[in-house]
Amino acid sequence: MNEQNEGAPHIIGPRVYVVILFALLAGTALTVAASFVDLGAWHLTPTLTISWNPVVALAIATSKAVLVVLYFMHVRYSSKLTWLAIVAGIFMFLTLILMTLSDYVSRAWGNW
Amino acid sequence: MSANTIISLPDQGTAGVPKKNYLTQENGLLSWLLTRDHKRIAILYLLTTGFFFVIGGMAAAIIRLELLTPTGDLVASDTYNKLFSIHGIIMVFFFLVPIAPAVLGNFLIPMMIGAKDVALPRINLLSWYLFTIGGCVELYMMIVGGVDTGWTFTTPLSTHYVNTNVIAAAMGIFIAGFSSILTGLNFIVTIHKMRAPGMTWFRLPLFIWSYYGTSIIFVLATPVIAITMVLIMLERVTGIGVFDPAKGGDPLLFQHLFWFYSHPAVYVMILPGMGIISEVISNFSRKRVFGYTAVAFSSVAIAVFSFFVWAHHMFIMGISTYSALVFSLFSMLVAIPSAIKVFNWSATLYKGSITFDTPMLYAFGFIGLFTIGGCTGVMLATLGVDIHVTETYFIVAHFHYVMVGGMVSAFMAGLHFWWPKMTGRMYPESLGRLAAVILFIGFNLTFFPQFILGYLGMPRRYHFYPPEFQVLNVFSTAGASILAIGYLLPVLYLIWSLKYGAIAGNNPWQATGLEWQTQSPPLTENFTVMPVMDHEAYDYEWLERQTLASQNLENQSQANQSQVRPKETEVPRAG
Amino acid sequence: MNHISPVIYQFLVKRLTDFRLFPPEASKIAPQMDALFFFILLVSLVGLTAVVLLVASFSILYNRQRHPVAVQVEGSTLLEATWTIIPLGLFLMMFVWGALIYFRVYTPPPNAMNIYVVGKQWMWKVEHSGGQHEINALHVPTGRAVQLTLISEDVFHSFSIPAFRVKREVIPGRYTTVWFEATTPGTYHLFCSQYCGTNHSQMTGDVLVMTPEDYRKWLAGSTSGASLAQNGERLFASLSCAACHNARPDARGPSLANVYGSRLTLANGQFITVDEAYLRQAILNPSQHVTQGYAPIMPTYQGQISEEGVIALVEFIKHLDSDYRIQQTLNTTDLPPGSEEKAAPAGQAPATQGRVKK
Amino acid sequence: MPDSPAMTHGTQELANSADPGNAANSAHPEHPPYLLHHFESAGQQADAAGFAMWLFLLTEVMFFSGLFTAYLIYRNWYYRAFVAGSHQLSVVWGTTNTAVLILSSFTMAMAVWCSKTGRRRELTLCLTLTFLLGLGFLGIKGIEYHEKFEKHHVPGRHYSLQSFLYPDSDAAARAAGDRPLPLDDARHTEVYFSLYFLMTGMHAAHMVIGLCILGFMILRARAGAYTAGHATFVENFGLYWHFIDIVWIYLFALLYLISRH
Repeated sequence: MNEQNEGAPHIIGPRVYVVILFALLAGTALTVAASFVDLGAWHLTPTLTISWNPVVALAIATSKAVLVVLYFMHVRYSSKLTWLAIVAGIFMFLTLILMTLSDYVSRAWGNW
Repeated sequence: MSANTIISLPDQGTAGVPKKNYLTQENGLLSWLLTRDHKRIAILYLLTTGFFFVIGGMAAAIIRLELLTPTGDLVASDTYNKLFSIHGIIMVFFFLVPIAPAVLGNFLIPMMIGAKDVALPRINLLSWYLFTIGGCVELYMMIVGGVDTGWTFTTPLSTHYVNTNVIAAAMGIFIAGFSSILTGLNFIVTIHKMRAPGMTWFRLPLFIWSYYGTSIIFVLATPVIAITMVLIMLERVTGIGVFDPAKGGDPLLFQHLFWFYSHPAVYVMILPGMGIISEVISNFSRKRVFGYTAVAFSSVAIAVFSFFVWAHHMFIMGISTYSALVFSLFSMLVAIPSAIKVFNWSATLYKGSITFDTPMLYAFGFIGLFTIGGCTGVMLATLGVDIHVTETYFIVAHFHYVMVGGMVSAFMAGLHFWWPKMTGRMYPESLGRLAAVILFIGFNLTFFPQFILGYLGMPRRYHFYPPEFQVLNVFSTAGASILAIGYLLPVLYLIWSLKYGAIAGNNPWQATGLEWQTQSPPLTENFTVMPVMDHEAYDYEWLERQTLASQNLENQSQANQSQVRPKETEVPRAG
Repeated sequence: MNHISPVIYQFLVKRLTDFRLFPPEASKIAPQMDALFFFILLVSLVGLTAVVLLVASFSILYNRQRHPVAVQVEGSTLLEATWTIIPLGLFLMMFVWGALIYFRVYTPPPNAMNIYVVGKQWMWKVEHSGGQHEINALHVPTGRAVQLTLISEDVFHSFSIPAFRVKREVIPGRYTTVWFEATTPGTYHLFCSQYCGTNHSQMTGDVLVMTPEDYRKWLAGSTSGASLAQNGERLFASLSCAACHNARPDARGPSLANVYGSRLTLANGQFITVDEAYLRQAILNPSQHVTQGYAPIMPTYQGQISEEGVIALVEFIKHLDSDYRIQQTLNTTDLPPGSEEKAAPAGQAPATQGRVKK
Repeated sequence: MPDSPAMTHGTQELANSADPGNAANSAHPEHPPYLLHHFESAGQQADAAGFAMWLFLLTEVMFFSGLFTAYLIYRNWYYRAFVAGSHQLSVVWGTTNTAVLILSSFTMAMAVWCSKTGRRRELTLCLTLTFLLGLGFLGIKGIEYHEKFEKHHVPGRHYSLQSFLYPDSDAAARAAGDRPLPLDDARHTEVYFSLYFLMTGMHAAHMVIGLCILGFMILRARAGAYTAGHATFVENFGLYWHFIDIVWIYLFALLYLISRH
């Protein structure tokens, strides 16, 4: 039951790290560049509009975070338990945010 | 290595508590303050939480005395508000939350899973220090004048309208919060990584399952109260406006963040109790818990679902009605695993062989009180009824039924059940039973009238109240004095038993858990030989077979003294 | 008896006379809520009895003397399913039933008469639209839906009338509403049930339910001179609101006639239905709620008008049904006192417009 | 630095489990000196420490999630104020800081690799570089904070609405082409700056704690503590450092880049 990945420790070498470093720097440049361009908005319904800029910014940030987690933090080669911990973290994070927002979004007093 | 190496018989014949045990291993104050032994840390927690219980209890006593009359005769309104705030803060954050996890969990989890210690012993000690420091900050807060926000710190009252020591109170909770986080983290790692060979997930005692659920809540919910307390402190100090409606902040956001922790925290206060009750009921009916898997999963289900229900504290507070629907539905769902547990405990008794020792009486009390608490919880989760009964004495009665009636009964059951393991001595049985009955009667007398008061509409935290509520309040106060005896009596006889109690032996209850297969009080390292789990949890037939086998072997070896004993039959005895 | 002990005497005689175990049902919703409560109570009692019976009978049948050796029973999926599904079904029933009542309590009917309540540490200020002010008291007639629009000036309070089974949090910075229809004349408790500071327990009052007849008399006898809407009109004029909201073709602000209840298109393309909460927000946070076609030039009035002032303005705008009235305010900055119809039945929404129009 | 006690000590424990000085004094070949008495094997010990670190990061996620929730709500309520507020931040400094932090994450990852492969000198170098980059990040943050302080953009009694009511008087607002905000909108910029200081402040507090531990680690690394086959501590600290990096990646996108077009 003890998930032991010590038997064959997967050591990621510097080459991977350098690639990831440049990917992250490129991502940073991209996200800054994207913020200076108006990417428009998606008028879903008359009351709900999704503008693309924050979506793109968050998407880039998330892919950067995923790279860091997978390679710098070695999660790609980690045990299932580590994955479970991460998934639990993301899940609770989203629970707090989304369930709180469920209140704010559906309040009928006009701030949204 | 066969399992019977870890078996030892109740050696009632041999006189005295084993000389070498975790209590006597080292001496001196420093050996306690710097200990990394989970059992000693449990004892430290027992002493500190006991101390805070006395403080919280005294506040409660003055509150109940004050409520004897409808006008504020005993204390001023200001003092009254400080009293119930202190009662709430101390009892919730410094008694109920740590009591079961930190005392019984620390003592038992490593032993139950067959480990020498928790995974991170130094962190364990650190969390006791954080808890104590947090408690000292609260004591400081009380000395310099107390706080009068209630334990819920409602904004903007707490941030802009009171001038009592909110910052100290919040700081104490913040620090103690990290104690909870580290305890929970430690337990999860221990349960995952430190189990003895053969101890698969479904051989774990149900105690461990419920503590696992508790730990999940500790780890995931407590950080949110930490940041909320930081926000409260900063809002008071620097005047940022995150919760201040005057600056555009939303005070309801505070409620969301606060209850995101504080509702799951309620399950922190009851889940461990459920684990204790599972052990006790199984042991005193000599039966495996009915529907082991269902009970195990219901613990985890309660822990997970508890995160989706927090806004049921805010149904009338102006949250969106649609959102209230969602939260009410989830609140209904979280009641189901609790119902499953209650029915399974009842069914465990079926065809058992039941004895009515003190822990069992407390367990019965727990089932009754918890069922009442749970049913009234369903009333509160029902959107319509909640409007009328929330913020009244109904809710006060409800959560006291769950947390005090439920959790404290369960804790007392656990304390009595494992007292022989902790100290090596038995408590006086008849006094124990008497105390259990007094507690049950006193509790119901105190809090049942409050249900009626609540439905009549008496709001909570009222210093003055309309005179027609006096009769019920007098009943409640009278009950509280009986309840106080129910608390005081065990304290006295448990202390008495430390010196004069009968010698318990290793396994006075003939229980199956690994913690009983070692000497009492245990050695610092818990087991002399690494235990191996080769049977299911609560396998009383296994225990009987082992007992018989050991007896036979003992007889044999007594018959032919000259023969060398086979290795497997070695019984680890006190050093 | 009196000579034995005054305390005991008082306790026995005085307290036991008004001792009760169940609150009066004085509103239309109260019996409905009690029905649900008793249903849950019944289910709970059945459940509790079942558990107690099981535990007690097993304790008797299978105690150590009678049943020395336990028989191991592993568990039963069928039983687990039973006691999962039956409670689930019952809980869902309670959920649906409760939700129906919840929506009923918090959705005022359109014809309800509106009473404003301002909570502050530690008193309730009640404002009837006829201009009647009350402190820590609320007069309502029987047989009429009464909508309360609640707001707090400082901290959270909670407006609770146990006899009506209604309660609503009173929040700073936002209107909340609750409604009821009283059925039985009498005096009932009014509590603040959310802890709000030192004198929380003295923030109480009386709800006086009167027959419509008595209520009309009370209204006539306790008016302060000007109705809420008229006070609002005065404020409207003195704040020079009509400088922009003057309904002229070149006006800088939108016309406010008949705006209440209409569906507005905002500058950001969203739609919004104009209610009291919106009107309040539009006065205090105007740039958040700019009407389409207008520039965000309206200054905020936050910190300049009290909550009562906002209520008066809201009430004025609510009852504004023609541009003529606004243009009048340009000329008359003050109204001659005593010119309004006293004792107009407050809250009768259609009728009040007549009042404003003189 | 509200969570400093737990943080420092929390990581300390993981440090100590790798600390040869405190280990059981067993000379048995199966018992390396760093193995604590209650573990059966070094693998179990490393596993437990690693898992504990991940759980700790989980609590950190929840710690920040409260702030992110607040951010999300107020950003939607007071979008214009948030835009105007974010225009007061310097994208140049922000981007530089992001790059600095990513670089420090890279050197930290390299440090873990050095520790695992037993390169003592390179490990010390990598840790020192990480330390310097972290210090650089805080320095830049300090410059930015100072600027806010000068312009009275720190929420509280001295908060000034000047830059938002009269953007022409403010270089940053002029550069972004801001139009004057109405008073009620302008007031809500205080909410933005409250969140800005809270979020970056919490992040900076984590950095400071991290730097303290890093300093301690550099000393121990020079003594060869982490290159003798037991890299758990460096690894776990690496996880913490990368987590800080991830938080910043989001903070940068959310606070600096709200609307630049």
